[in-house]
Amino acid sequence: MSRKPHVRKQYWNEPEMGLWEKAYLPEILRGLWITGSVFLRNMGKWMTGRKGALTTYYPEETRWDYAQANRGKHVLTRRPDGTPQCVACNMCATVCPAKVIEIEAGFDPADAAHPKYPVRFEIDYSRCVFCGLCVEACPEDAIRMAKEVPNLPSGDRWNMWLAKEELLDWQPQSDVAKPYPPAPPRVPDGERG
Amino acid sequence: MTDFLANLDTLLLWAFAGCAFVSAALMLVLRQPMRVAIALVSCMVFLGGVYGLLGLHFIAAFQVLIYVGAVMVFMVYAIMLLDPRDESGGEKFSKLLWPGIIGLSLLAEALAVGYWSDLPGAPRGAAGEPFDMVRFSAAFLSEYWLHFELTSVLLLAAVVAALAVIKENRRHDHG
Amino acid sequence: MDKVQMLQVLAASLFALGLTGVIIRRNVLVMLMCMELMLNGVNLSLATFAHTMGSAVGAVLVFLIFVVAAAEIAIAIPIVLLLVRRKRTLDIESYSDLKG
Amino acid sequence: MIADLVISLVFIGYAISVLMGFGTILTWVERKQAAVMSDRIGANRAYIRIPGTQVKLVWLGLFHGMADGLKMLLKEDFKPRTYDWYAYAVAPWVVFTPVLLVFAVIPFGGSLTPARLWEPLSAFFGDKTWPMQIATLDAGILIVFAFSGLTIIGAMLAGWSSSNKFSLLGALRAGSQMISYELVLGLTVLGLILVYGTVNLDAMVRQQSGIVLGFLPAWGIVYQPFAATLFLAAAIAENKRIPFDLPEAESELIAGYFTEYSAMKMGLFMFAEFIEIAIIGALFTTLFLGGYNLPYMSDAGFAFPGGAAVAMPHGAVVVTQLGTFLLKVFLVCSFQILIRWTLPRFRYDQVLMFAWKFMFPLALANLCVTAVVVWAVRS
Repeated sequence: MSRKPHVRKQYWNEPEMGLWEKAYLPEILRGLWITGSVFLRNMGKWMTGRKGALTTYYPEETRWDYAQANRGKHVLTRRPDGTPQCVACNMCATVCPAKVIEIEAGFDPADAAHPKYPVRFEIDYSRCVFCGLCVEACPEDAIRMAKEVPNLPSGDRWNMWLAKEELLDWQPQSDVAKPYPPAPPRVPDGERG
Repeated sequence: MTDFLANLDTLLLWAFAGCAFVSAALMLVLRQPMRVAIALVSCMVFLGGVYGLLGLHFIAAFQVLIYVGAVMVFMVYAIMLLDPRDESGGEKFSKLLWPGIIGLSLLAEALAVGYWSDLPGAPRGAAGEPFDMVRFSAAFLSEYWLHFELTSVLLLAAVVAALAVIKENRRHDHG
Repeated sequence: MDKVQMLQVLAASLFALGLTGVIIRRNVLVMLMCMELMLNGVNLSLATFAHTMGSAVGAVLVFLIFVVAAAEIAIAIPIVLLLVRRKRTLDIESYSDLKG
Repeated sequence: MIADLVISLVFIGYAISVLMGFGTILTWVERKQAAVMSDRIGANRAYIRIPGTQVKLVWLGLFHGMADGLKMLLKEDFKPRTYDWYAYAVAPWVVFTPVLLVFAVIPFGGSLTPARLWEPLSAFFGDKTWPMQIATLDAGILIVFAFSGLTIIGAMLAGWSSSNKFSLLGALRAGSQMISYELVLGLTVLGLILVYGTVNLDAMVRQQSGIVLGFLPAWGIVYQPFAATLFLAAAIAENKRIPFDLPEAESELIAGYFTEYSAMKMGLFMFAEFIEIAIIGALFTTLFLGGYNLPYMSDAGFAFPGGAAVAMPHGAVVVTQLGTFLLKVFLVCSFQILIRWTLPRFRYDQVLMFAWKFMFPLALANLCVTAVVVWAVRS
């Protein structure tokens, strides 16, 4: 039972410590000086009524500088007449890795161009992973992600289900990405050949 | 109330002494070494309390410091490392159980009776004043310097011997 | 019973209990602990006398015993480790190689 | 006799409430200070609502300590299938109790004469004066070391009885680390004992009340700045906090020797750790920062070097001394937390190497130099 004595591995970038670092105390004092001065600076800010922190006091206070590309919350886009652009094809629900989208389709015979529409469109934000795959999958550009975050903090987990009404808060009047043709004139059923 | 307070020292002394005795007795009957160690630790702490009540505060402090803080920690280490759980199936007592118990109860009785009858009860007059740390240390280093030196030599010898034994251990490891 | 007498009886009984433990227990570590108990009994007796007589002799001896105990344990534990390494047991009765 | 008992009970009540208060507040201070140091806001959600109204008392989240305690009390007390349930149950108390007991020998104020505090009290207390300390023992500082020895046993029992490899490793580490650093701690204090010529903490504090060199307060840190640094480092290591928190290093050992503990048993370990921060603060204050002494202040009031003097009544002196002590302790605690959030963790071999090859010789050298200087000055 012979054991090799333990030899610590030598790395190519082994740090070289000078006498100053080896004496421990000066370097420790330098570190303490850095953290202590940050502490005193922030403390001074708090004492004089300013905010001594970079973070936000979240639900009451949200950041204003979210990045443009931030995937914060979903919005359902609308047509100029106010109806949702979604055609209830279920592609977003299919591609969703967390399976949080629930769509119930309805049939509207009056709208000949888009007879299928969502009766119910709900997202469970307690499980959503904010991956944005639903936006990629949508053929109609009906779902997008805005940079603002949803107002989720709550004492009740059912408040984390957002329904169609809350999601439909974005109505483009003129969207260069998708010029809308004027809606076709409505024709009564009997007059169609 | 005043009566009770005047006797509080004595009451506590008796309580500590009783607890120390009980823990010492438990050491004989407990099976697991770790519980024996706990019993011994509590016995030592109670004895420390007894010393404290006698006014020998520094002896009490050293009792807990050396016995519990050093000796028993070492003992607990050994118990932890040796993992003596394998002996749970074995017998707790050796073959000498009955002779040991009978002989030693006789010894204890003889000692107790001896102390009971012969010992002078109260402290002898003025000599019974409690002595403090300063007086003790001065005496230790001036009058009893030989003991002091012997103690340090003994400690040195112990350190050397322990190192020798550990070296023996190492040799077995690698050999 | 006077308090000094009581303490002396306690000291004697601690010593006796320790001795009993050394004789009747089989586990080496428990035997070592019982030896510590014997030393404790002696300590108590010495400390009581130091208290009664008001002299430093008893206390000096108590200190000597503290050191002896520390030294003893520092040597005894490595020896026990050596023994256990050989026989893989703490049972004292398996260490009877020298018996005729 | 009964007056003694009453005074003792008052002191004990004060000491326990101070320690418990520190233990509770420090859990919040630690989080809040860490947050301020790293540009965050920190714990601020716990509140108490005044019953019947919608008024919520948030007070910067000061109630987080209470919320923590309540949570620990109400959690499930999970028991692992352990080999030795007795050691498992008794270990938290073996860790917790000695930490509280240490405060008994620390003087937290000067002397108290109830008769001078309020006239009618003299009917009961007479003219007696009590030092503000629970137990005035001639062993003093030795008691502190004795009790920290008990804490080692508790930590090792906890780790061993949990039947968990991580706990066992943590216990081994805790045991060797605490023994090593207790030695250094003792050696650093020896120099101070040489300077003051006593081990009685109250006498030590009384000797720190004067002025040296005309302007410096005669605090221990002036006589022994080196020992003060070593003492603080060794004490933090003794308390197993960052940068010496190897026994409970989360990234390698989960929580070390109290991995298997839950609910209030785990709470006792945490509470003991936080109270020990306060105890270290109190010890450091007592040994090196002059205890309850303010510069230029005596039992009669302030006497500034220019000749100006401010006489103070006894009550004001007592309150000032108590407040001074608490403030100093709090500052030292805050400094320990500053250290905890600044320095990275050592490697385990480095911890022991640091104790035996770096701090131990330094403490020994400090002791020798002190002894020579004291001998030269005295003779």
